[in-house]
Parts: sequence; structure tokens; C-alpha cells
Amino acid sequence: MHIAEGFLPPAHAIGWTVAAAPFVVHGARAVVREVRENPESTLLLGAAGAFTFVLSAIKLPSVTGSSSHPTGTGAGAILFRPPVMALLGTVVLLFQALLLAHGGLTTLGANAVAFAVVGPWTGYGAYRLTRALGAGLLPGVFVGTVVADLATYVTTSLQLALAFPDASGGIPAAVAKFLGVFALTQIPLAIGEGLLGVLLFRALTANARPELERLGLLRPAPEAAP
Amino acid sequence: MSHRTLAGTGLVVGYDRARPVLDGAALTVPAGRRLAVLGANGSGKTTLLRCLSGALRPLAGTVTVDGVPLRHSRAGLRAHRQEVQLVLQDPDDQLFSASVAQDVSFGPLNLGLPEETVRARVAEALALLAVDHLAARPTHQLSYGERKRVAIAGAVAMRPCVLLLDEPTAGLDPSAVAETLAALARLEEHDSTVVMSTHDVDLALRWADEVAVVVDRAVVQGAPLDVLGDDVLLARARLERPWALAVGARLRELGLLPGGTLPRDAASLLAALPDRPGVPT
Amino acid sequence: MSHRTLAGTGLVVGYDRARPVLDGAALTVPAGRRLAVLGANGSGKTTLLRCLSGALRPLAGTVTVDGVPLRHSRAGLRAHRQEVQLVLQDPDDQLFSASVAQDVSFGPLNLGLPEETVRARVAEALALLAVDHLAARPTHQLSYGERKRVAIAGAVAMRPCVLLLDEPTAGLDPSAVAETLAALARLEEHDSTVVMSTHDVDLALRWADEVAVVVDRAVVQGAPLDVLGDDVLLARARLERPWALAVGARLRELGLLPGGTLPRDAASLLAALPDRPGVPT
Amino acid sequence: MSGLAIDDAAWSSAWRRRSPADKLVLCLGLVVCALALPAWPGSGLVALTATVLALGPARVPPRTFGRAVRWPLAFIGVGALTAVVQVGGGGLGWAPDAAARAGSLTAHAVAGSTAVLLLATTTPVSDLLPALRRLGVPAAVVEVASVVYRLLFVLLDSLRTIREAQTARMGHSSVRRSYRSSGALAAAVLVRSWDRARRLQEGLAGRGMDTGLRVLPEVLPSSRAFLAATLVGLGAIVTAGTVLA
Repeated sequence: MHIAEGFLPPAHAIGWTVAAAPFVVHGARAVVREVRENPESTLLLGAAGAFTFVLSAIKLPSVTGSSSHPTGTGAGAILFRPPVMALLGTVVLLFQALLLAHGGLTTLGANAVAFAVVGPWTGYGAYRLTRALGAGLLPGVFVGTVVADLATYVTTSLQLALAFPDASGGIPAAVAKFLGVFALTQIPLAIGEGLLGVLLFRALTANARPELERLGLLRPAPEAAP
Repeated sequence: MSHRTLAGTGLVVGYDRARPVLDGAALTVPAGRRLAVLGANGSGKTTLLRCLSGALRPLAGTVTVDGVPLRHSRAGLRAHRQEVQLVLQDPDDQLFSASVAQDVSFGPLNLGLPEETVRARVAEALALLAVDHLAARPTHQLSYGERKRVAIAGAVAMRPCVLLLDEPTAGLDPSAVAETLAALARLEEHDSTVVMSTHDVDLALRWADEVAVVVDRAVVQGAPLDVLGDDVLLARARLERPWALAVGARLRELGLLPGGTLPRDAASLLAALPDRPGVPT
Repeated sequence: MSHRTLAGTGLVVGYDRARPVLDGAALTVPAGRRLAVLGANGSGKTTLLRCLSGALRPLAGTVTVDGVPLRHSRAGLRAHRQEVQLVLQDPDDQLFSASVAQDVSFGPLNLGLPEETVRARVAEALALLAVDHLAARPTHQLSYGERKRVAIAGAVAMRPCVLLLDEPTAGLDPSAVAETLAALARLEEHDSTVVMSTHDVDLALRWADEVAVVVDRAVVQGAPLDVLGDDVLLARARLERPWALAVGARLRELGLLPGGTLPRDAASLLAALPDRPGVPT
Repeated sequence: MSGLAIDDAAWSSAWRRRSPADKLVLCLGLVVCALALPAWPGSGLVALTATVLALGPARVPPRTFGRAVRWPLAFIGVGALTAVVQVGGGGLGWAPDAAARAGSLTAHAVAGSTAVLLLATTTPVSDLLPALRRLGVPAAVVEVASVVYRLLFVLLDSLRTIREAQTARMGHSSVRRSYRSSGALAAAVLVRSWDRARRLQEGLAGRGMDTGLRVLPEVLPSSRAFLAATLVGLGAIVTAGTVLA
């Protein structure tokens, strides 16, 4: 649910860009530092960004028969951490605007707040909290991806409500309206994205255990008996 | 599983109707006959196979199995996929499970078969491709040749009547090619009709019962010795004449080879040559 | 840029000292001679080339250029890479830029050359590989064969004395193979010594001045007609005898081919055969 | 063909060789007009100008342009309707000026979207990234973005092929199986992306990669005539948009 170009009044577009800036700059600093220490991480980070873009191109079937695309914000945050996702997510949003006509340039800031900042941070927070409460990787991933998707959608609804307060009920009524309308598509999608996240990480634990251990998502397994 | 005749007629395939990749292509894969689809890179070989497999819907034309047209509905495709399986060139794009046995079980499990049957089918497919010793190995540890054969096993486990293979020998060394061809021979005995695409004219000559050349967005099909002896056609298709035909024709002119069909490979050419000098047959 | 002699002696290469991929391999690439490195898949061809290029440090042994040993220090590798360039089999392992010309400019820029020189080198490399018409095209729209040649151009723009190509013809159709070989001939005239790995014995026979077979973790090097006529060695290496040698030897026994070296391909075999029947030379 | 229609259009557009800076001035100018001018006639003029320029001189295929507008239109439609529905005491109703507000909102958004689309269908993303560098974005970030651009096509290709292979083996024949297959698909693509990065690193190390991914900048000179026409055109839109409003 990317806010289309021209949909937000100029003041809002500028405001959200200013709000996104510190997070994106923080992410950019992290990336610059990483690349200065290991020049080859340019390629790994590029691969991570490309994966995030491609993840959102996966068609998820829904029970209603239509299909939808995951946001990728939760899985990305768990894999690559929220600071880096703030930057990679913004790059991906720029590419989505220019390659797929999803979103826009003046609404890039607003979309970045929802998709690259709030989604990843809350999703990652929910993931860490779930793990801290003793849950395993997969329950953590489920909660993290569902929360990230929902947080993204709630943020977008808030952004729209702030821009278009209800004529009689004001902002609170507008929030309810936008949440209500987009809930139809977003709640099933959030659960779908959570399932996809679980299946993704389950496949990764079978296929790519060493990588997950390196990313710190799994404890190194004790040496298996030969 | 039994041999079936797969055919396509009037196929117009492509993304852009103004410039289709294939335009009016027709092809018949007679039940139980080995068909080699030849063509230069980019000629449309893969597009043709994808269309025959149901993966790509033609803009015009029909694909039939034993005369029954393929319908591109959910149910129609479902039925078609149980009869016709396509294995793509790059094995990495088909292996997506952790272990070899798991990957091969993917198709049969999706058919909703009971676990015992799935297990049996996986074992059978791995044995047919002579990769049973790899069953428990993780797919990413396999060599390229092994991955190619495991990818074929994945399709074979679906027990297709017709198996379409896109460049199954590309990138393989001679011994791996020989092993792949031996596996294909076993599949035929198991009543799967095998079609392969290749740009190796020598391989096509020695393997195929029939040859189809994809050229100028159409298909020219015929007996290997006729099609692969047609220099004009081959030049248009940017292919070469197989050496065995070129050398064999000359040796026959020289009176060194008997009448009948020309030898198709080095071994049969050597066998057909006279034993002693100066005694043309 | 000038031809240089690249050599390796006593090379032990691998990730595990107990089971190295190569164990005591030796190889000499004489300046200006075409060397084909033959071997089955997994024999260690790629490992050998990577070691010669400096990408892989051998556990033991030395790589030399004109007798000067390669040091695996930063400066040593830097100097080595200006003389020896390796092109990997999969072009997507080397092409990182969206535009063809920009990708080719990467190497020369890393050499610290001024922009004008880089521009000239890019134009030269694209012309040598006959891909100048692709300069403004995006990498992701190129065909596999085009990507392979652009990847070679990226190495050529470094103006290496020795160019190592890993399977440059794998997956290419006959006309693309011919174009690649023509480009390699131009490179030789430009004073780059060319080494290619392949498992196509027929190609090695018709292209190479010398042949090196990777077998049992070592290298056997020699003249193509000797090495590729050695059936015992070829069997150990899981390779086949080139058809031209098998057929040529028999035709000579039959008195149909003159003495001297045997023909290396179909065209020269046909040319060497007598014109009329029954007149053995 | 890369499979992303907008990207294909950008690479084959008649404006491909124009300076990205020129095109940025034009398109961002149009975006600002779309946002700042009153909807009538400002937005109409912007949308018309962007569409005519794209389909005319820039020779973008109409089908590509039309399809690309569809996605934002769906969002704009639902968003605009929601914005003008009023939550009253007893239920939902139309806000007093609903038609006017929905019309204005839709017009601004359609105009803005077509203006961005004019940029997207005439300028490959890789041409725009150097412009980011000039705007002060660190080189490392621009290089990461350029690797994203290159690799996303490689990965999209893998994604499509793996999905096709799964479909052939009935992996998407029910919702449940489709989810399982999609999880395996996402994992396979992620593992491919790591593998790609590792192998690219070795490939590039051989070509002397030391500090970054520096390449020769492409020379796409700015056109005075184009810039002049842009300024005159934008001026005309602003004048007409304010005077006629």
C-alpha cells in the first residue's frame, strides 16, 4: 500500500521526508562505515537490497482468490537489522516508484517512514521480544513479520488520516476510516506474510544454516556426530 | 505412464503479437520416438518447449496430446502437467529443497499421493537417473552434472508420458553426456517419450529418431539424415552440418562406405569402413 | 602488453591439505602459444586457472611469469593481475554494472589510468570482442553469449599478457563459438597469450597449439596430436578421443590420407582426402 | 527484454540519450506543478503534457504507459473515496463537498503519477543514480544501489524460472501448496543472492577491485534547447494554471 505520487498535500510530503531523513541518514552512515571496513560488503548489501525488492514481487495467493504481494519489511529487518533496512528499504521504495510505478518521489519520505522505518523497527522489536520471552526462531519470525506488516499499514493509514481529516469526526474518525478500508486487504495479507516468513526461515534453517548463524539468528549447532 | 503423441500446430508464441518468437510453428512428437529440437541460441527452442509444456500460453495455435487439445484452464493445465514435464536448462532454477530426495519428492507430494507411493516414486526416479547414491546429499553440494540429473529426476518422479529436456547435455563433459543418454534410454523403456533441445548437431544426429530445426520463427521437422544434410536449411538456422554426414558422404563418393544410411557417429563410421586398404565395397 | 610465459610448478591447491584438488601439478603456457586445458567436470580445471590467476593461493608450489615468481602480497597480486587475467565461466559472476561500456571500464579505472585512456581501452576491448554495438545496452538485456563476450572484454581492457578463459565456449551455439574463436585470434594479434579450459576435445584439437589434460590431480601437457591420441590417458581423464583423430588414423591406414600431421577438423580432413575413388595417395 | 516493462521502455526510449539532469528538471517541475497548482486546470495540463511528451517525442509504447498508470489509479481511487466519505452520527455519508474534493485529490495524484512516469519511462534507473551522487548521497550508498539494480534482474529471472518449475510440478495447485512453494522460492532466491554476491566479489577482485565500484561516467550532454523549452512550458503551465483557476 504505497502512497501514490501527488496524493499527499505538499506540506505533508515535506514533513514526512524530514521525519524519514534521520533514520535514512543513520542507515546510510552504517552502510558507509561497513563498506569502508569491508569493501566487498557493497555486493552483499546490494544483494540484500535486490532480495528485498524481489521478495515483494512474490505473489501470495489469498483465500479470496486474488493475490497480493508481501511488504518484505519484517523479513528484511530480521535478516539485515532495522538501521540497514532504513536505507535499503528506501532504495527499494525508490526502485519500486521508478520501475513499477508503485509509490512516488514526493511521497518517498512518507512511504519510507511506513515501510523502511516503522515497519522494520516494530517488526524487529516484536521479533526480539518474542525471542526474549523464550520463543524459537520461527514463532519469533511469525510475530515479527505480522507486526511489521500491520505497523506499516497502520502508519500509512495514520499518514492519510492526518492529510485528510474526516469532515465531521476529524483525525480520529479518518484514522478509523482508512484503517477500516485497508484492513480488508491488509489483515489477511499480514497473516499471509507471517506464514511466508515462517516458511522462508524454515527453508533457510534447512538450506542455509551457516548463513543464519553468521547473521546471529541461530546459535551455532553443536557438532553433529559423524 | 505410457508413450503419447504430443503435437503443436499453428503456434504463435511470444510476448508481443507484432514480433512473436514463433509464428505458425508446427511440431509432432510421435509416441515413443526420440525427437531432437535444434536451433541456434535465441532461435526460440526454449520458448517452443515452454509452450508445449503448458507454461506459456500461445497467442494462437493448439497443443495436443494424443489429439486432445490442451485447455489453459486450471484443470486443463493440471491434467497436462501430469502428462508432459519440462526440465529447464539451468538446474539451479529447479532445485529449491534442502536435500536431493526432498527435492525429487516435491512433485509427487503435490499430486497428493500417499507417502509410501511418493517414497517409491522418488527411489525409482533416482535409480533411473543413476543418482540414488546422492539421495541424502544437500543439493548445493552436488556437481553441475549431478544437479542436472537430479533436476531431471524431479520431473521423472511425476511419471510424465512425454519428457521435454532443454539442453540436457549443455556444459557436461563426455562421460556425463554418456550417463545422461543412458538414463534417457532407461526412461524410454519406462514408457516416457523423450524430447531434447540442443545446438549440438553431432549429438542430435547420433541420438535422435527425428529432428526439428527451429528457424525463422517456424519449425522444420524430418528424418535426421535429411534435415541435417540440408546445408541451406542449416545455414539459415546458423547451425553446422554434422561432421559424420560431411565426412560420410565424401567417403561414400570414394566408394569406401556401403549404400544404405550413412553412419551417425565415429564408432559406426569406423565399423562401416573396409578393413584393408584398396578394397572399396 | 606482450606475450609472456606463464608457468606453474609443484602446485598443491585446495581447501584441505589432506585432499587437495591438485597435487604437484605443473604447467607451462609458452608465450604466444594457444593452450587448451582439458579435463572432465570437477577435475580441477577451474581450480588450476584460479591458481594461475592469483585468485587462489596454492598450498605449495610457485606460479611464475617469464620466470619471475608471483608473490601473494597486495603489491605482488596487483602486478600479477595486470599481466594475467581470468574470465570466469558464468558471465554473471563478473558483470556488476547496468551498462556494458561502464562495466568494461571498471578494470582500467582500478589501474588508476586517466579517463581518456580508459575510454580508449574500453572502445578497443569492445571492438576486439566485436561487441561495440552493445556498448549502450543494459547488461540485463543481453543474451548469454553476448554477456560472455562482454565479460571477456572486461578482462581484455586490462590489457593482460596472458588471458585465462574458463569454458569460454560452453553453452554457445556453433556460430557463437566461431565468433568467440575469431575474437581470440584478434587478441593474439594484440599480443595476448590465450589459455582456455574446455571439455570439448574436438574444439581443443582444432584450436590449440598445446594441450594440458588435468587428470588424477596432476597435469599432462603436450602436443595436441600426442595427448589427444593417447587413449589410456583420455580414459583416465574421462575424456573421449577426438573423432578427427580416430577417423583420420583409420583413413591413413587405408592409404587415403597422406603422411605428416593428421587433419584436425572436418574441413581439413575433406581437403586432404583424394578427389577420385580408388586413387590412394 | 528484462520483464519490467517500464525499464524496457526507459532503455529504448527516444529520450534515452538526453541528459538525466534535463529530464529531472522537466519531470520534477511537472511534479511540483501537479502538487502546487489548483487541480483545475493545473493538474489536467500537467497530466496532458506528461502523457503527450511520453507518447510523442519520447516514443514510449502507449501500452506500457497505460498499464503503468493502472496501479497508482487503483490506490488513488480507493484513497480518494475513503477521504471523502464522512463518518456521521449514525453511519457513513458523503462529506458536503465530496465530489469536488475527490475530483481535486484524484487530479493532483494522477498528474503527479504521470509526471513521475514520464521520468521513469525515459530514464533508466542507472542513469539517475549518478545524479544522487551529485545531490550529496555518499558514493558507497550509490554503489550499493547500483548493485541492487543489476542484481534485481538476475534474481527476478531466478524467481520466475523457479516459480515456473514449481508450477510444472504442481507446486501452486492449491493455496496451501502455493504457500509452501513460495516459502521455498523466497529461501532459494535469498540463498542465490548471497551466492551471487560472493561470486561477484571474486570476479571483481580479479579486475582489481580495491575500494569501490568506480566506472566511467557516461557523457549525456545537457541540451540548452530542451532546458529552454522546459522552462517555457513549465512557465506556461504555471501561468495558465493560476490565471484560469
